[in-house]
Amino acid sequence: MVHQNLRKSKVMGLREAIEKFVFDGATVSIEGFTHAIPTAAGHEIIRQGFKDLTLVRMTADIIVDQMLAANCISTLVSSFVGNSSAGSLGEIRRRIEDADPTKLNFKEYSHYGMVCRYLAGAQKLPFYPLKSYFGSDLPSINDEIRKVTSPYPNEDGEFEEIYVVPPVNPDVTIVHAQRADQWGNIQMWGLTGLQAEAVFAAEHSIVTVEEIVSDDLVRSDPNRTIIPSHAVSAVVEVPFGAHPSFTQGYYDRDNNFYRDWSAISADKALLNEWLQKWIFNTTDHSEYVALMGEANLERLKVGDAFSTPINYGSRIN
Amino acid sequence: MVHQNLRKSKVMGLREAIEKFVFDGATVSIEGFTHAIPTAAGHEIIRQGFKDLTLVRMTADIIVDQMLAANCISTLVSSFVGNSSAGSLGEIRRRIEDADPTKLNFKEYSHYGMVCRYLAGAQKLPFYPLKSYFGSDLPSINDEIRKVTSPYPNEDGEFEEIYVVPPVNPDVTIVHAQRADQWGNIQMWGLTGLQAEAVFAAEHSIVTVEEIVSDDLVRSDPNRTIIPSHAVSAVVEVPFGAHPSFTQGYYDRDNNFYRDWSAISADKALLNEWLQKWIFNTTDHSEYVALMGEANLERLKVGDAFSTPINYGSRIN
Amino acid sequence: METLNYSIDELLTVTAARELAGKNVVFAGIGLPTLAVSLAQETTAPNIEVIYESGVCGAHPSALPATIADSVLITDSEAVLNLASLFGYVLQGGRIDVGFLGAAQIDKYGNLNSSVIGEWDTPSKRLPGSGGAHEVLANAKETFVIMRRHSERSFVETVDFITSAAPDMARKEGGRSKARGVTRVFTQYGVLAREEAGSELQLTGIHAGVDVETVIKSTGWALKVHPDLQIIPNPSADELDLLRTEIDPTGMYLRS
Amino acid sequence: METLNYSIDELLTVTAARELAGKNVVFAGIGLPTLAVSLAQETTAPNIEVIYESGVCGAHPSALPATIADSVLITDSEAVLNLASLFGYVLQGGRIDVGFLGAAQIDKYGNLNSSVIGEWDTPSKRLPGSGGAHEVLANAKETFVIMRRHSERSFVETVDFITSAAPDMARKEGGRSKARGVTRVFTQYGVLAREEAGSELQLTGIHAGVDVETVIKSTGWALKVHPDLQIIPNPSADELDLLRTEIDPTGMYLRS
Repeated sequence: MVHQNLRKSKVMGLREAIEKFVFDGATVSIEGFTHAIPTAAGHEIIRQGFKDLTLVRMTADIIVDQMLAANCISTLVSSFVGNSSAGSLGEIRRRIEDADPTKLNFKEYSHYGMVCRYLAGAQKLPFYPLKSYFGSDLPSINDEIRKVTSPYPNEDGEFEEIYVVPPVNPDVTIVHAQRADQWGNIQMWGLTGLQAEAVFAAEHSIVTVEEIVSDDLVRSDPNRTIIPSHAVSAVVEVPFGAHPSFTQGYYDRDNNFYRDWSAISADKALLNEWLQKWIFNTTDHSEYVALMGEANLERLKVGDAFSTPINYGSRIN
Repeated sequence: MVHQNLRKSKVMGLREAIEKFVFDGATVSIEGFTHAIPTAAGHEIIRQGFKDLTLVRMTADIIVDQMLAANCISTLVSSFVGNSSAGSLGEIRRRIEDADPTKLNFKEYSHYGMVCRYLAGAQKLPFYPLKSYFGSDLPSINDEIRKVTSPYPNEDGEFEEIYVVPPVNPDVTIVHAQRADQWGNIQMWGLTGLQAEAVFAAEHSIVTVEEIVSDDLVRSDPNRTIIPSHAVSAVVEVPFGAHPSFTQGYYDRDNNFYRDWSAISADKALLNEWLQKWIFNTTDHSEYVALMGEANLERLKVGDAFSTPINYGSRIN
Repeated sequence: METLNYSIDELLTVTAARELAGKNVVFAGIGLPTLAVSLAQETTAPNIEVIYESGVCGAHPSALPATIADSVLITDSEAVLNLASLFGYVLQGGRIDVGFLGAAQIDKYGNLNSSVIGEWDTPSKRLPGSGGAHEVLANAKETFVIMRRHSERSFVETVDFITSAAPDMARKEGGRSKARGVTRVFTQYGVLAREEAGSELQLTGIHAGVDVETVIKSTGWALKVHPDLQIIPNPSADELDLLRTEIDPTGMYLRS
Repeated sequence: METLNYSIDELLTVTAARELAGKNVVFAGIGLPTLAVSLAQETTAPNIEVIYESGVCGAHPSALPATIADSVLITDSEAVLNLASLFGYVLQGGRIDVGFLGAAQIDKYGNLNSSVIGEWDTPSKRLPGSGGAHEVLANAKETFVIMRRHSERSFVETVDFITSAAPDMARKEGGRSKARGVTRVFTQYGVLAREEAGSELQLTGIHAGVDVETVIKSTGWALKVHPDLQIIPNPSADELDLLRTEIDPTGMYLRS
């Protein structure tokens, strides 16, 4: 139809998208809860040398350690600072334990506190209530965690207090998914985390995907779309864009890489060598993937396990 | 595996499920936002003659008009009282406009106010904030709509007020879906409304489905499960259980029925005849469906529009 | 040049479609709003993503929908959201450019009544109530209202019940809505408009052959007429052709 | 009868699995908790629906998962929830019977520290932090803790930082958690237990050959010994066989 031809595509290159929506001092959310972490986008931020970012990420893992080492981040907002079960993060620990080279400004929450900050942000609420934090030391080290009193009496007739967290509204949120159409309808399966909330909370959003696919493929299964076109600023095709994390149905998690990172990040020299070789000496993620080599890509391959089609139905009467 | 054999099935008959979880004076939520309305379950409540129910339902439509006419309901909590675009509801209007036969106790909200009541209920929160109601007359006729003050200053440095609604925690929530496995993992597509929130908010839940399917079918697509087993008390196979509303991919909406209802419900005698013929004179929903007749079922048939399978992947290394 | 025949509904649809020029995210109801959006997509606003209260985003129905939840709106659509996301992230999140609403009563600031005629607890007529209308007016950047019968009974000095509050009214109570509220009202006589909350709806356009006095007499408040009142151009042959042959070929909503 | 050889990890897993008897909804971590749940499903608790923080409900992995988000946990599972639903509806909604946690430090009331050793702003060692641990302890009906190294450094009078607060502590501040908090702690020496919040964790069971004095010396608070202290029955041949041949055949977690 006519308007399909005139409608604006949201497809961009990664360099262009990062250039356009990230800026020094910006609040940037990079989400993906152990699944589909948009590592390639983080690397492009390092390549372009952005500074003084406030990075918002529930699980501050390898990509955060790398962006810290590259001096992109001045403030970290997070609820977990660790290399999953595989070890620890050298750069983050040096900055927190030894202020080496400088002290990290760290706003610490619990996981659900972070989820609620995104929920408040997506719903444009001034705060979001949660039943956490009573008795914990977290409110004593984070004055953004506050209380309100319920206007409804509880079963004992008391107007009880509850903790709340403030909204987070990133200047840009970056997430990764399996596929999208050219209009930016994002389809994802497996662990969907809080990607939708992080995108809706943001002023702009960049979504990297394994594949840009046809309108027909997306529209054959509209319930698979977790983020609709209107919430997406740029959609970028970046195969293997989540390595060393995984993309369900496309490639598996590179557990060797996670294990190796503890040793690399423990040694500043090794860490800088790594940044040089894998990020600064590559012009884009396709060169990073080439550098990984066939054997590694082969090792991360997954087999098939297809969903059974469901019927949306069509009008015949 | 061993435990699969010992695990308890949640499959029940509709009569048994309604008997077990509904009781006089109970707060009952019947949800389904124009799609997949659990009509058959509502009819079974009428057959069993439960009284003084507080019925919670966003769109109070034909099923509510029928349950009111059968004197099951003493209080209605809703945000829309109308027969969609097809006309009006005689019984509800008589009770509100003329207190005929008695005045209906009506707690009125807007749609999002109802959604937020379910969100608070599902999250066991004392209240849920929303940006609605300023300037509206709704708070003046519903004292459950109250305000709290944000503990965070806004851009003008003010601690602004925001309206909140209280949680709703039904004794039982009833919804309808396309399919489930015997453990009560509920799979749904098309409009999913707030079925999950309504179920999680409730003490018990009954889910009627078009089909009980194999574990393998459900597990071939876990993202299709909108309500996990542990939140479901009973799962009941009830083909055409949503008529006159529709079930995406199974049968279409019976627009004739909606149109006819305005005239039927406008006349008490006709309405009572209808209840007699379709509910009291049928022992269960299969007899109701038989009464509909082949021609009607044929009229509501839909064609095929299958989703394209997606790959969840399997470990090969 | 020959004059074309068209119905009031065709006239309203064409007028609304023209006002959608350049809009991107539109929250539509069934009937004329859906037709106006379809016409705009073909003419003035190719980027429109149409959103329905039921949760459908980017609908591409194979037939005209009978309700906002019609199965044809879901099949072949771009996305389906649950209600918590639709109302919380899309509507309250401020993503809607234009919302379409109807109402039983409207006042000069665009406060809308869709709840009751008379007192709320003893109404002479009970209407459906808010549904999502309250949230649309409170959160959409601006709201278009279609009133097919412009009369003193529907265009009133004071509505019987404020179901959906104009931002003007919300701010008086301390609300901080950034919405512009009702900016356009389409009637059989023409268009009432305002650009921002705080100002009155004025008569800015009339359809060919309409007498301004008739419009004023049919309005329950002292209707102001905009200094450069426009005569709205008649539907063009192209617009009518798209409506009749492509958008509503069976005349489901546009009986001539 | 011949005495069987088994590792500490096998002993801990078997002991935990027995304590899961009759439970239905269990929130598990990777490693021993996952193995304990699998063993319980085969023996004492066939109805267990295992839930992971990543959002997986009813996992049926084709291989032992390396992380709580391992792709093998998703494929062939019964449901996958997003984090707002998992934390909001399932955890805070009070649907979890038993949550499994670990920690760097625990006190006699089951307050847990997984944040820092030393002061929060100048720690001698920065640990990962809460993750979802705070919410598990606050919302699960009860919480089981696995501490593979029972020592004065981990079983302390006062934790350096309360990451996850015992309901005892939460109520002092006005919290109204209905959770029972930590009810079982599994260590290489035996089991510390309590039934309700408000009481101290006591030594209720020791593994065969363990000297009570050793346990008391290895605990940083004056550990109370339960009047009828039990000697925990050794893992049975069946339990070990299930672990070694069916549940962890490659010895991924249970290196003997």
